[in-house]
Amino acid sequence: MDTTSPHFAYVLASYVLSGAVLLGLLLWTVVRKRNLDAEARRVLKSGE
Amino acid sequence: MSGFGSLLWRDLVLMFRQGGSLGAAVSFMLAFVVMIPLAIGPDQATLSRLAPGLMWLALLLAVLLTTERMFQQDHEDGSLDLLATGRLPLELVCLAKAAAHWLSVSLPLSVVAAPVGILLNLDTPRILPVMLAMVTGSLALSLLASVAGAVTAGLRRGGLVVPLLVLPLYVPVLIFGIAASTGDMNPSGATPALLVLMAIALVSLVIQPWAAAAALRAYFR
Amino acid sequence: MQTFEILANPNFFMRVARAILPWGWAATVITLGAGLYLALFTSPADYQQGETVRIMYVHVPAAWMALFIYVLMAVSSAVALIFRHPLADAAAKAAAPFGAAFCFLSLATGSIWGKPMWGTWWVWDARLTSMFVLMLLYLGYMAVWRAFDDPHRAAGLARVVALVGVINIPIVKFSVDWWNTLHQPASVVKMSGPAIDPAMLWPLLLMALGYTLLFICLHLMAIGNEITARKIRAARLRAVGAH
Amino acid sequence: MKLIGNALSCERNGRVVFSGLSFAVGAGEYAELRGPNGSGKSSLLRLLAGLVPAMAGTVSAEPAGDLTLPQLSHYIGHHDALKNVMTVRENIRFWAQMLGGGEPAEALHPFKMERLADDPVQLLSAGQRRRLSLSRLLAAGRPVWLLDEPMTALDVESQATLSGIVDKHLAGGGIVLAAIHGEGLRRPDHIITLKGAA
Repeated sequence: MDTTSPHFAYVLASYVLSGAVLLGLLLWTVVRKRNLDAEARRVLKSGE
Repeated sequence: MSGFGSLLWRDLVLMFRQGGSLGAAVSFMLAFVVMIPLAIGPDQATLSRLAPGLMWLALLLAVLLTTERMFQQDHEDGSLDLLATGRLPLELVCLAKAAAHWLSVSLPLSVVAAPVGILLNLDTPRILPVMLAMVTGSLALSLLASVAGAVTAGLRRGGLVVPLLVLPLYVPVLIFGIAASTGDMNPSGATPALLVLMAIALVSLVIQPWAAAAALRAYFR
Repeated sequence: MQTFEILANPNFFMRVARAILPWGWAATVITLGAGLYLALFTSPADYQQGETVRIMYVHVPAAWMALFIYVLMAVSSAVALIFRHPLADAAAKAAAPFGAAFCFLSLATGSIWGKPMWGTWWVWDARLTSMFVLMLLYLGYMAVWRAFDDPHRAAGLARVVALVGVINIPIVKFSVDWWNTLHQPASVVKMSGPAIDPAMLWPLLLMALGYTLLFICLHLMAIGNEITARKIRAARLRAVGAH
Repeated sequence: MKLIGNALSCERNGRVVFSGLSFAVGAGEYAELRGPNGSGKSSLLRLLAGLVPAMAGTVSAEPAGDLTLPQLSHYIGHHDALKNVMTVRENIRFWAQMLGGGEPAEALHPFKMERLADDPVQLLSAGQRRRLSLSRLLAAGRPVWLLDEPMTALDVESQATLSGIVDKHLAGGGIVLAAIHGEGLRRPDHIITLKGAA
């Protein structure tokens, strides 16, 4: 991969964007999982 | 008169007595057409080249406007609950309502649209082919719209969801509708596109009763 | 039918998911790592496009995933419709945001790829246009879920939307391709060249496998989230009902 | 004609409304549904009318003719299913046709709705609309009547009329299930009690 080619920026941009979006999905899922688990512990403990 | 006929008749009576749907759709079409030269300039050549496409867009969006009201009133006043216990299966109830919408909104609109196209300098030899294509596609427009109408029957703010549900379904109708309208441009003429339009209408005829009835059943819980 | 019952039981599902996930993530990282290495370093540049062909390795898998996930949503909606399993609804609902994200990625990378090749950011090429309509289908599906407060009603309607949508995809694909040939007799350059030579095929397959594994892991977690959210809602309802 | 439900259970947006409910109502018998608000009386009636799928258990009408239970039953819910721009006669004739033919003119007689026959429904009062909605019971001959709080918005005279047509229907071998608040239509042969949320 020669990084001097004029189009290198486009290749880099597409990979960075893909990485960012996929990472975003991961973070969104994990954060949601943590919040829901915490809330579940609170609601299910007091509820029962 | 069989259940299907009486439901169709009642819906037509309601549509004309309450007014609204057809009137609203036609006025929207006129408003839409007036905007176009204001937006893209009054140059006759451009307008006449774009006229078929723009008139099809006007037709699609006008029919889209009336989608929300197809099942909403019957859902709110409890008629749907009763129709579900009637002799006529729910699938045919949905078909009757789509047929009523077609006869009272889509069909008249598809006939009116081409002459209104004259405002966009639609050249006269093309008026009939455009009208023929629109009439052929109009049944599919009502059938597909009624599926979205059923999905949003119980939604106060259904207006936001309807375009998202209906427009992807209208993409094939639009593509072949315009191809059938501008038969003189492509080598094979208008007939193949017209035939595909009819095929789309038949596919919609198969999908609509099942899909709309399944959607309405979700509201009964 | 009995095995199906067990599979659909949420708690069993959570245990299975917890067992699979570590292996899943390991496989994902390995596959994506290898895929990226091959894609960026060892695979050859294209004689025509030069380096920009490497965008294909993120563009094509994303497009495949966008389509695969929508079909998966339709299949689980059909399962929910026929066997009435709430887990199938949760699976379809959980998959939608990922499908939409892959669809967006495919559009974005396609547009980035188009700039050097066609000189503009967006070209109404047949594939990109169909992908755009698929994006609308995703947004419509998610909008239906968001439009209702009662999840049972939303589930019943989302099933119909997914199934009608999946029927619409081939029809849209056919009509857009036909429309494309009508207006652009010979498309200037095919997206991925005449035939893919093996050196390019391996990174593409590895990246596709990596994306699939990534989706599976995310989807398992997302279904877990839906189940937890459902439990919380049920507990709240019971608390309200008890007074 | 016998209406049998065994081990019926029903849930409504995530909450089990009732479970393990069994009952049998024979021809000419009147069953009353009792229970606090939200205990599922309406859900049970809607379940029998085929509008709500049962989570478990079955309900059937013996002998099982070719018509399903929903097609054998009149469901009178809280909504009156009337169209304002159509006249009283048009509304009742429409429902007669849809629910399988009876004589619409005759249906208007018991609740003294004939003189309003040609007025659009939008001019009617709440009580008159309720009486027209109940007239549907006579617009089409259906053996099973599912009445959800039929007495609301009815004056004393109409309540008597309603009791009268229920008695006549039961005498003719029909079945009536009613969700009632306060005083009932008549002495029930069966009482189906629905406890509050489990």
